[in-house]
Amino acid sequence: MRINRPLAFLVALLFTAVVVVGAFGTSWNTVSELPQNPADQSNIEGIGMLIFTHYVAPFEILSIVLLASLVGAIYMAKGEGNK
Amino acid sequence: MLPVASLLILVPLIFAAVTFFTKTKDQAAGLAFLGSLATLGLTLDAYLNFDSSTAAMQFFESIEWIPSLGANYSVGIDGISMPLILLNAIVIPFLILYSWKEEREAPNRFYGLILTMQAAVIGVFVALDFMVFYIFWELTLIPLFFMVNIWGGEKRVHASYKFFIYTHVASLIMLLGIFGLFYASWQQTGVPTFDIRELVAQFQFLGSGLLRNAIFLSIIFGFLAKLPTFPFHSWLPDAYTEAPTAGSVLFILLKIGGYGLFRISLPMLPNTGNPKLMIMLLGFLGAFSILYGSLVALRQKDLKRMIAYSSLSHMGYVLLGSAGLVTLSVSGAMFQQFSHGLIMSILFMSAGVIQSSTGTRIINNLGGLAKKMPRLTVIMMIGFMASLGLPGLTGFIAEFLVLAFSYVNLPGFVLLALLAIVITAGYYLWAMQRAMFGVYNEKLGDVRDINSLQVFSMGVIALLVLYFGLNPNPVLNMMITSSEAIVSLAAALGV
Amino acid sequence: MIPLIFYLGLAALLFSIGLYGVMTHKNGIRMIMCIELMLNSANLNLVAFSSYTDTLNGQVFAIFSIALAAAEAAVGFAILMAIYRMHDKINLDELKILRW
Amino acid sequence: MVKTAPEELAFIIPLLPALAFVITFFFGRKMPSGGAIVPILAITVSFVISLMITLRLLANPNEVISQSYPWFAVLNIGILIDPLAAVMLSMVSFVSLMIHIYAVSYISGDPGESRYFAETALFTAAMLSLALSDNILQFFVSWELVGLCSYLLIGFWFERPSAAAAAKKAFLTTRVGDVMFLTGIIVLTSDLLKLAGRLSDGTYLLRFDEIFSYIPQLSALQANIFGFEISHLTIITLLFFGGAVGKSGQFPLHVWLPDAMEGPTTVSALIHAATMVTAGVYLVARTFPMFIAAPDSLMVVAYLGGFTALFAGTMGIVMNDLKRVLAYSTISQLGYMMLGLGLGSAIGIEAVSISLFHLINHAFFKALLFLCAGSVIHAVGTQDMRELGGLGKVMPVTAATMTIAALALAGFGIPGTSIETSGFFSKDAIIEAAYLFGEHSNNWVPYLFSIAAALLTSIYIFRLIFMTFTGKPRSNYQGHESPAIMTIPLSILALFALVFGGLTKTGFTAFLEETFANRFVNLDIGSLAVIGQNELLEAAGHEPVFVLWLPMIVAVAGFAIAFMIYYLRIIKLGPLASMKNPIYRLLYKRYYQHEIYTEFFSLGIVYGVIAFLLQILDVIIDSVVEGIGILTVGVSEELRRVQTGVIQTYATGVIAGVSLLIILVKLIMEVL
Repeated sequence: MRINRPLAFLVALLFTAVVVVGAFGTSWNTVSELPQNPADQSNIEGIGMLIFTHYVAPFEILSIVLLASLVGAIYMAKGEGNK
Repeated sequence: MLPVASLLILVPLIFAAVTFFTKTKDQAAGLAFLGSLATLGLTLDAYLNFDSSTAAMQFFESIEWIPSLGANYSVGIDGISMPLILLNAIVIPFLILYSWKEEREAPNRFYGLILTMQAAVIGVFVALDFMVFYIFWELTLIPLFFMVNIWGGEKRVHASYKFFIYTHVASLIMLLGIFGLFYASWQQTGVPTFDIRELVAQFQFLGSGLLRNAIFLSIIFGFLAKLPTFPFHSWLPDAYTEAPTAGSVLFILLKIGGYGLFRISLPMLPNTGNPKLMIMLLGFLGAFSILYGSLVALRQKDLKRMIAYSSLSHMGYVLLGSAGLVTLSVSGAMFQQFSHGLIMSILFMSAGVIQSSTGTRIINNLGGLAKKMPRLTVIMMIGFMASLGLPGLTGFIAEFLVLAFSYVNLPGFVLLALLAIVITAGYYLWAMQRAMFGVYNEKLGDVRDINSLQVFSMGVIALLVLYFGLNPNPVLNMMITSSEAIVSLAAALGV
Repeated sequence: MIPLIFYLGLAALLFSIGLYGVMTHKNGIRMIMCIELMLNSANLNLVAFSSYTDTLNGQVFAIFSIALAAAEAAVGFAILMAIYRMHDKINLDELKILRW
Repeated sequence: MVKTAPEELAFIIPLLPALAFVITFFFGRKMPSGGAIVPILAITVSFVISLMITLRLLANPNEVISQSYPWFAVLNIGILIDPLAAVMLSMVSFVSLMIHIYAVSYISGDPGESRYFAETALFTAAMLSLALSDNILQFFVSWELVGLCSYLLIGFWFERPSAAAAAKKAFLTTRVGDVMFLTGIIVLTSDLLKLAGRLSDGTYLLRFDEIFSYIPQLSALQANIFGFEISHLTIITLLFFGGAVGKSGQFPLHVWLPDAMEGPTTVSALIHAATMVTAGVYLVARTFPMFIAAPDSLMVVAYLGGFTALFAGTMGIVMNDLKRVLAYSTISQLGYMMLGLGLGSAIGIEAVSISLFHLINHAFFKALLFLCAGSVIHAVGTQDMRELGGLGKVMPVTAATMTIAALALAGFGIPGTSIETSGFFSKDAIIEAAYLFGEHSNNWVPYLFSIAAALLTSIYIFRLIFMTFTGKPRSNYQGHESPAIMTIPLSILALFALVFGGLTKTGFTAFLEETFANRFVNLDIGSLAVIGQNELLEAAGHEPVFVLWLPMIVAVAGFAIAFMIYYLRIIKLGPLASMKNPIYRLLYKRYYQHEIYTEFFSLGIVYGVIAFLLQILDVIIDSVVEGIGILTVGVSEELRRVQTGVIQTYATGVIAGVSLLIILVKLIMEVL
């Protein structure tokens, strides 16, 4: 089946329009001013705290997933011929 | 006291389940016969304890089922349902007796399905909750579908699918109407309920006339297709003709369309947006079905097909009488349902016998059967005469009540229907003359008369046709009581 | 200060570009690349909202999703490689073994 | 011995023959001569009771028997024996009894013997129930049942295709009339329902007294049909008369009656001469108060009756089949009876009595004629008059009785003396009434019809007599006189045909005029006639002498013509009576009614066109349904191709769908 590029372009454009219009049309409930901490510009510490406290279980699961995919990817990429 | 209404569903269902596991034909038929006898006993018990002087619901039971939706398992019997239950309970045992000696595959399933069908149809008749009603309503499709599909004639697969899909689609539209009614009433009262009587009573308070019309029409569409009536009848000739004899009789006993008309549609009718228009519509469909069915039957060459169209013609009386909206015309319509069940059972059984003994149903290929099958001829003659409305048999009472009292409101349509009476006589007598009278057609070989079980079963039904034709009161009185309640509702609204 | 909507617009644009790529390309590797693009536009959104609501959850999620994207890319490329080895093909629509 | 009042026995009259039917039907085959004895005994008892009741009524006409029991809904079954019913009951049971006795010999040896007696017993029961019904519905029920018996008995030899076809034709043709009758009842019912308003308990809607009490209101109801203002009463009575037309073989629904001769001759005598075919006359007589109160209805009755009398006579003179001649004669005489009733618009209640008088007399002599014909057929084996001849020597009793019957039919008698046959009194009474009517309203058409028909009557019946009994046999046959069991009923009937009219002439009329003035219904016919705009004659007119003599002269003239042509054979008909003569052909082909009714109308229009078109419509409807199915399958077959398996297409589709859906939802939200 041939791919209809103009149609794909149109659909992509349509989608963009929908999303952008939607994004513009929504009144986002955001903070009025970005928090500024001149002393420490980075928030790495905060992220690290979150990952290892609140999100520790997903983190651990993610590590297992990564490991599994790593093993799987290596196994498949290695192929059967190189046994 | 026994919970009769529930038992009427449960007993045939249990016997059906056991019948499925039997091994031989005699076991299956015997067990099924026992089950149907038990049902008949229960029905007679209910009938004898029935008070026909009140239109109120009797033998009422209700158990909470899905409280959040307001659906209950509630069943009961009144004057609309009692005669139809009686009809079912009476005919099924004789149907089983009639078909006992026939050879067929998988008799256990055959008889099991008959009983399942009985349970489902009685379930529809006793249900007082739309959920229960609809479940049994759809359950009736299954045994009939298999009846036609497994034991039917040549074009059985096509006929069974046509029947199934057609009436199922109609049922879905009806379901849509039921949901519409349910939600509209929920919005109105804030309490969800599926109770039939409650919802029907709520109907008048609902929103706009347009909405009420839509709900009414979509619900009645399911009933009209099941009844059936012109122009929603095209599943009927195929299904009736292709079904085995027992299947055809089960189709005849499937009186749920007309029942729904009386139970649900008629009380709603006066509250629709344009009641006059609806009455005209129903009256026209009824009267035209009568005429149409008889004229098309006139041209049929297949005996069973002819009877099928004649059945369509008879169903027109049910609709015409309902649209008449006079107490006696509505009771006439109810009586027509009852009488039609008995009469058509005889006719389909006769046609079945003719087919199995001569191998053909084409009227012109028959001839002179009266000589070889005198007993069949007598019974068939009673059936034919009853069907063409001979006084003294049930058909006349129903037709007279419908015609005479519908005339009060719908004179034009009644005159239209009257034209059909001569034509009805025409095709029956033509069939009688060609098939039974005249010189015996030697090509048919040696045919034997009906066996004694068949004589007994058909004879008893024929006697009932005669009995209720002479004395309709045992069932007619309760019908009059019930239809008075329906009509007084309409009269109160000045329709 | 850059308004939030700019980030969202950029993300939408990125996503659409990825989408267009997925819709037009047959080459498996290119498609995976385009999917990565779409994924990252989502990450962009996550981070943007996270910043503009003064919570860190979104950014943590972005990190998770980057990690998952890595896993997914690894597996995806591995599958493609296996397929390429078996069939000598990389055009996805020519692979019919799982189609009706 | 306890003396029971006759009214307590009244219900037995129809019940016993019905019981006899059941017994004979189930056990007749095991009894000698098909169980004939059972119905004979039953009918004898019925006859005795009827006679007792009649005699009691004669002594005191006010002692009508009226009993009603609820049947279903607001309708009832009941017994009403007033003078009209009493006369009818006695006649029916008597004639039926005679014919049953005769049939024992006639039908013996036939394999369907017991079936025959069962069916005639059922017929008698239904006919008796018809005669004594006290409401129009029971009347209709019995009316249909006698029709059923007629159907069964015409088709008694069902193996003969012609008999089966004739039976069907009889049922269907009368059914047309029956539907009109039913329509009349339906219109009446709904009118009464409207007039009565809410029904109180214990009223029986369709009882005759109830109906009659609403006559003025019914007459006041007007309907507009094609721009004509017509009283409901007129519509109802005309519809009733439509039923009578079918049952009593009046034009144009008379076509079944000659064909009905396919049945056994006894059946023709019982059903198609004496009893059932007179039911239509009885219906009009029974509802006479309605007819007289309805403008124009009686006029229609009179015209159609007179026309039928003449019309059937013309066909009677060319038929060669013994029984067909008699059949046409029956139609013609029924026409006289209808004419007599129709003259009620001038002579009032007297019309009922002269008409019924003719009905009773006709029953005797026509049953006799048929039984004699049966005797001939039984002996000879053919009924084609062209093959008969000279039977008078072989069958003297039959010949003598038949001649008596013929004289009665032709109405021989000398006015003013007592040398008169039954037919003379009744038929001449009708002709005289027609004269009075003509004088009264200056409308001589009925009179002319009746006189012309009298001439034809005389010609055809003596043609029959001469062709059958005189001259030389025209084919080889072995004739013999019938056994005593057949000739005894013949002789009894002959006696009645000869003297019944003379014996009862004055009493009969007076008796019947009491019908509508007793404790059951008490109507003033005169005032009803005013409602119907019918002017009644003040008193019986003084007819000129020639009016009294004219029928007799005409009858003698007819006799003379027949005598010259068929006995002396001095007038040769030759080409006149051949198919080349268009008039003869028209008559012989019976005015092409078969072609018009059966082939053109029934087969052509109804079966060929209307039913055919509807069948096509049925196929169309069915194709639409099947078409929807095929369409669904076809569309899904096409839609299946959307499932390409190319992931890029899916992606495009999904995204486009989502985008459009969002827009759609947004739009709907905006609108609502």
